[in-house]
Amino acid sequence: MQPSYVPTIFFITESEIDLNDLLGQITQTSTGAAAIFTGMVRGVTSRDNPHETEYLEYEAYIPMAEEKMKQVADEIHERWPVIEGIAIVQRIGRLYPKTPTVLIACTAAHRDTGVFDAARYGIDRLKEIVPVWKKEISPTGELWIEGDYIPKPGE
Amino acid sequence: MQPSYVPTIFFITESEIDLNDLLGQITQTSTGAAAIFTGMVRGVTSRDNPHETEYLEYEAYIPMAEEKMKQVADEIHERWPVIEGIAIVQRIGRLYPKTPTVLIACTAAHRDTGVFDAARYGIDRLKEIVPVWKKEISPTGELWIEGDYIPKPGE
Amino acid sequence: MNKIKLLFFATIRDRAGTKTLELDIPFDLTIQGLKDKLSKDYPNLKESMKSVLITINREYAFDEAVVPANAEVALFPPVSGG
Amino acid sequence: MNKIKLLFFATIRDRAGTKTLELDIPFDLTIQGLKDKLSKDYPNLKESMKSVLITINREYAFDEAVVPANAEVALFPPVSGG
Repeated sequence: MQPSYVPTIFFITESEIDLNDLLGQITQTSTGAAAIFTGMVRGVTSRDNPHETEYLEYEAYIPMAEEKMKQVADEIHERWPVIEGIAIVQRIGRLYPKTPTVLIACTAAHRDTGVFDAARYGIDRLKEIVPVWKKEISPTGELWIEGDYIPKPGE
Repeated sequence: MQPSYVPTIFFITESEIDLNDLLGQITQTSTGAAAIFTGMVRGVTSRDNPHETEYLEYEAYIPMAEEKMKQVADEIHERWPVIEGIAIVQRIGRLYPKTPTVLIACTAAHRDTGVFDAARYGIDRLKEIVPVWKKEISPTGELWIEGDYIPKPGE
Repeated sequence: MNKIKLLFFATIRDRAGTKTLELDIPFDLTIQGLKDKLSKDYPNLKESMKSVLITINREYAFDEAVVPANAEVALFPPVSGG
Repeated sequence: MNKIKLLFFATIRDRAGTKTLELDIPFDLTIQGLKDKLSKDYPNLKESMKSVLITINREYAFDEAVVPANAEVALFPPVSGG
């Protein structure tokens, strides 16, 4: 059954991401389960090209990023109509290792409703279409990290 | 590559579950992704037997519950050796609708490492073998909620 | 006699009317034997013994297991945490 | 002439040396035409025009699209947030 009201939160911020607060905002009386994804800055990367990171510098095309975050939330809700609440937050600015940089949280009445898949879909889509970029500052220099997804018409 | 040190947190508590704090405790320098599950008390349930809940009263066989939470963490680590940190927390006592009652969080270097599946496995296993029970207090009376899993020898 | 400690939880505790019980049992008593004894001595628990989970020293135990010396034995319904 | 606003981000901004640019373009200019014009007028951007993503009024736009009046046009590399 589709909930009548779906709290949807999406914003770019320079402040700390408060998981307790965001979870509270997307919890309804009918909510029994939440799946939350957060990404953090890695100080040490082992896979692919092993390296160290001093910090990441994030920037966003803010108004479009917030519109595309809303689109990701709409896509989640369309694919998983039982989702009761969605929060999508991207932090920008200079962010050091171990700092949470992004959060996707989805709530539902029960845990076997696709709530994990919905959160997974959310972070994958954010990394495809939300205009945010990061520059990596390492002991050996600076490097813009570029994605590889080319949005299709209508995305 | 298996991380050399795996922060593992597991406890029964009567206090609020602090997601920010727990996430921080299982984040290492090599961590880039976290999947977190939380369960909350539903005030209104629509599925199966629709009803309202005033509050739930949780109790645990505490020392065994904490041993079994450690076992769940060990099982997660055995199945997903790339997991870098695990937190498993069950809150007990009188808990009202919208309150988080349980948390399972798993961290890894990257999000495509099974970190979502690991968290999902963790909550499923907790509901099978960790000795915690809840009594539901509704406008029409009290009812112990019973699970249906019978542990096998060695579990 | 083997002095053991029983712990009851949830519905089982409600029916037993107590959280704990100290019991003297023969050294060769199995879990099945313990269940039979409890059903006989505490009629309120008889119905519960059909679906009860039992642990010995915090590990799940089954009918054929012999209760060891000074064991902590817990009896409870299938768990429902989360 | 159609006065549009260009926004540059990440590597494209670094190469352009500016965050924004106001530009007068013909009313029938397409995204492809805009890329050609920028490659010609700003040689630093020529290489970037091969893999650039472009949005018109915050929606992804493609080579054949005609740039509408007073458009906000952004140019950036594939996104890498998270």
